[in-house]
Amino acid sequence: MPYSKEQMAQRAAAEIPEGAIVNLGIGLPTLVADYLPAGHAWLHSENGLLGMGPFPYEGDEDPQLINAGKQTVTVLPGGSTFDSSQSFAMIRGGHVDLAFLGAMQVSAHGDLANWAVPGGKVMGVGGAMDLASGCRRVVAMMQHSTKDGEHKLVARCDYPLTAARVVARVITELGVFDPTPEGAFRVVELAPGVTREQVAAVTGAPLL
Amino acid sequence: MPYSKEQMAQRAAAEIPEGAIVNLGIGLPTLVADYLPAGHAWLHSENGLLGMGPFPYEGDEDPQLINAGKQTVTVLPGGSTFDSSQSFAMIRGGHVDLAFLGAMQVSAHGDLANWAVPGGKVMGVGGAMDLASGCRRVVAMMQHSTKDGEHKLVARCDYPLTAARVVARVITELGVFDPTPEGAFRVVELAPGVTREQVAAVTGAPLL
Amino acid sequence: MTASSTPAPSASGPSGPSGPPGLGRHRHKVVSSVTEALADLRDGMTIMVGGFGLTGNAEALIRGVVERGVRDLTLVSNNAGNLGKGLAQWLHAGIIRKVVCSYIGNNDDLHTRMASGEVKVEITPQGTLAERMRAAGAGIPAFFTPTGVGTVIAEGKEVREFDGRTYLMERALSADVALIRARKADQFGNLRFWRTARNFSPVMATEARLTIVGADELVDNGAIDPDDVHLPGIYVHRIVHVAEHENPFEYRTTRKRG
Amino acid sequence: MTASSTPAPSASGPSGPSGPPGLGRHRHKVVSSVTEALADLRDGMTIMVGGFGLTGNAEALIRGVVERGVRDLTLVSNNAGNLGKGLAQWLHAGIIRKVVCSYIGNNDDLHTRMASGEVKVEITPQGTLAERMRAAGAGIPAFFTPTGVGTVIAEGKEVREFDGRTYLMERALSADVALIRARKADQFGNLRFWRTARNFSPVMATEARLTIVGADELVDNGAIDPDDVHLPGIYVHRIVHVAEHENPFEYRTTRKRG
Repeated sequence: MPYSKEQMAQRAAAEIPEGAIVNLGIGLPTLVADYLPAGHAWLHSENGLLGMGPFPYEGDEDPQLINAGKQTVTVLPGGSTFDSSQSFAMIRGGHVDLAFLGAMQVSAHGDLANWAVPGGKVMGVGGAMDLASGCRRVVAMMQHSTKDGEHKLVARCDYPLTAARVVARVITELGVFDPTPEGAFRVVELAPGVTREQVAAVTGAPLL
Repeated sequence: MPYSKEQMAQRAAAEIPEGAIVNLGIGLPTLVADYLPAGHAWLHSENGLLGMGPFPYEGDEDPQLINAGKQTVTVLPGGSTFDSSQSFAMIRGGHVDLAFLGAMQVSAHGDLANWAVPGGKVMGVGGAMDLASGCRRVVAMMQHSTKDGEHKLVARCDYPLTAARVVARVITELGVFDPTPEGAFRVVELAPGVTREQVAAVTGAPLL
Repeated sequence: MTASSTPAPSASGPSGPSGPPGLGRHRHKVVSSVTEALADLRDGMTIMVGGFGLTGNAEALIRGVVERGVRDLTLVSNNAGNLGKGLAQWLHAGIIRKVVCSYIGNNDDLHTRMASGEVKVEITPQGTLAERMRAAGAGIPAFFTPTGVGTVIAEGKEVREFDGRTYLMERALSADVALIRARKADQFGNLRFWRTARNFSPVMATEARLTIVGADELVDNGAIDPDDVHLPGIYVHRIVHVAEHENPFEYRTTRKRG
Repeated sequence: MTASSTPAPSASGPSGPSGPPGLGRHRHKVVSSVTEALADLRDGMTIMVGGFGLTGNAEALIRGVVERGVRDLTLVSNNAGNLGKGLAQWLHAGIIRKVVCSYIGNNDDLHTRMASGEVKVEITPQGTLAERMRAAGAGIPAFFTPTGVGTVIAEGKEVREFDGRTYLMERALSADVALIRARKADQFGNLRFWRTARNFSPVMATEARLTIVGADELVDNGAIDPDDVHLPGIYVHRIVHVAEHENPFEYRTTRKRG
């Protein structure tokens, strides 16, 4: 049975060693925070916050304390605020250990496409390219196929790239897969009851 | 009668418009502060201080509050402290209006040599190159000749350069002189009783 | 001995009501109205505006620019308003010719004007945007970054390898004017910001030729300890006290007390 | 569902007594002695040390390095001690092979060893030194600056024109270890500095693979307001509380009360 979104988030949380600095992208990655024990890791938000806490209690919302998704959040003891150039210096300088990013396509070499659909509305790239190029380890979280059944784990991305050869690991509802220099996805684990054959049928690149 | 050092400092102070940000180099330029009315200008010290005040009263010295000459100083209301990269971003980004720098040689094109004597002990360059290249206006303060009677206002510097074509004005004991693109010193004013001929005799480049 | 004259003003730096152009800009920065603060704005200027989405916006200054009546502006901002608020007012007023930003998202005001060709949009990665500003403020004309290598962002840019990794060369980005909001300002323009309202404001201030601050609170020099200044006043040229703020929420998310 | 394993540690980042190498370095940073703080130092390392002259020196850590017994060090510091104090102790102990600094002045300990060839010295303009560190910390391998154009500093460096002005290309500068002093540290390593003792310490912390802090005062997380942090703990790896300081004066200048 494939992972639910919550199980994907829980599985992603297990990737995070104690004492890591972690940036969670917008969307699915945001759920990862719900599965982190208190004090386990430090959440970085690229709009200028390290030590991000959970959503505020009702009535405590501060419109000037938000995450990169513009949601109201809190700051934990030991947290700090800083400007955008400092925040991206952290990201681009390799000081953020792990980024969990949503993805439209990931290639078997680790190329990431997550910011634009060919011919679609231009949404802008935000901090995605900086996070993908700068963080020490990038984990993509995505559905294994599009709603129309097209492959999203592919031999080569045909969507505009976010960054080349940066994704270390992909978490989908079918399991966990690592891009490799050989251009194949290594099967790290499968969701309960999911078979290699099922995965191979919906993956646009060889499995290892 | 040539200017005394104190008169040179006083003359230099008259170069400073109200509301300017000013960096005073080590040595003679340090004296300029004595001739600035309170609140007239803001003194920047490249070790990380803006709004530098006078020396502390006896007993108030703080070994962690110093100027770039490593002398104990104070900080005025409205002052701020910051790190070296921020401090030099101010200098290099053109935010410091005026630098007064000591000089060994200044050429008639405005080249500055103030950090090393050929064959002499290597003292290091400190912030001199950054100040000379980055500040919006550079004023050199120096004796007109060496103790051995050699020219210091020259057609071309033979001492190692600090920066090329940066000096806007030179203040010596004989007067005030501006380097020009034509490679001559324009006489802005002469110390009382000093003649053009006297200056010409001790200047290694034409006068305008 | 008399001083012949004060030095000639340098070519750079805009003039203004509170001082001569050039070298002596750091006095009498506090003005009494938004109108006065924005007096030096001109058609065709490049204006940077702090804020991340609707957080940290200099709301009164943004409104004031519309009232000022300038147009053909190039706007540099991480976003360009959202939900019809903030910089969306400039889009509604039709005074923007071009936007340089990192993210559009569901800003339909901008999508519509991009589609019609009324407004040109240049997308820059958010970190590259911040770093280009920081470079301009620090006197660096160009630098190398891995962000954008192998993507459309690299098109037309110089690519170069250092120690086996490939980088793009990015150029500094400066503006005529920066409009920013601070929580607290003293008379010299030393600023403090609040939480994530800080974002792009300090770095924009470092590279604009004229930095205008809307300050929630105005205090005397000395009221901010030297070690507690977020942005030194050397980067600030006009200050106006703004007492009222909308402070809109973009996505108000909470948890239940439990 | 069970997690298969935590990810393999990345290649970068030194190991240490307080955590595994790699991605999870930000826990248990506070150690109980200088000896423990310096346990990862090795012969031949490049070590950056904060301070401007004798101000802001991490005195206990500087002494500790001599006691640790490492040698053949490359020292990066604005000065290299003075008046026989501070980093002059490393010169006396003969553990430095090379110094990268901006200023020597009347540091006779260094002059003597330069003259004898015992220590190589590389002079870098002070602002270029700070900017090279900042670049390394921010992932920028190279940048352009006007400082040093037309001087000996330009020798062997690429020169390039942008918009009619000539610039040098300077490379990022990083170190194995940074030793810095802070006035206050919390358990995560958020730091505050005091007055001009800040100088190079924050920027060195951003680019060293291992940043070790000697803190005058150690407080709980939360004791420093998020807006009041000078250097976020992301840049800090070891913290030791140091209660006693010499805090020498280099030039004690005063005025009379009047």
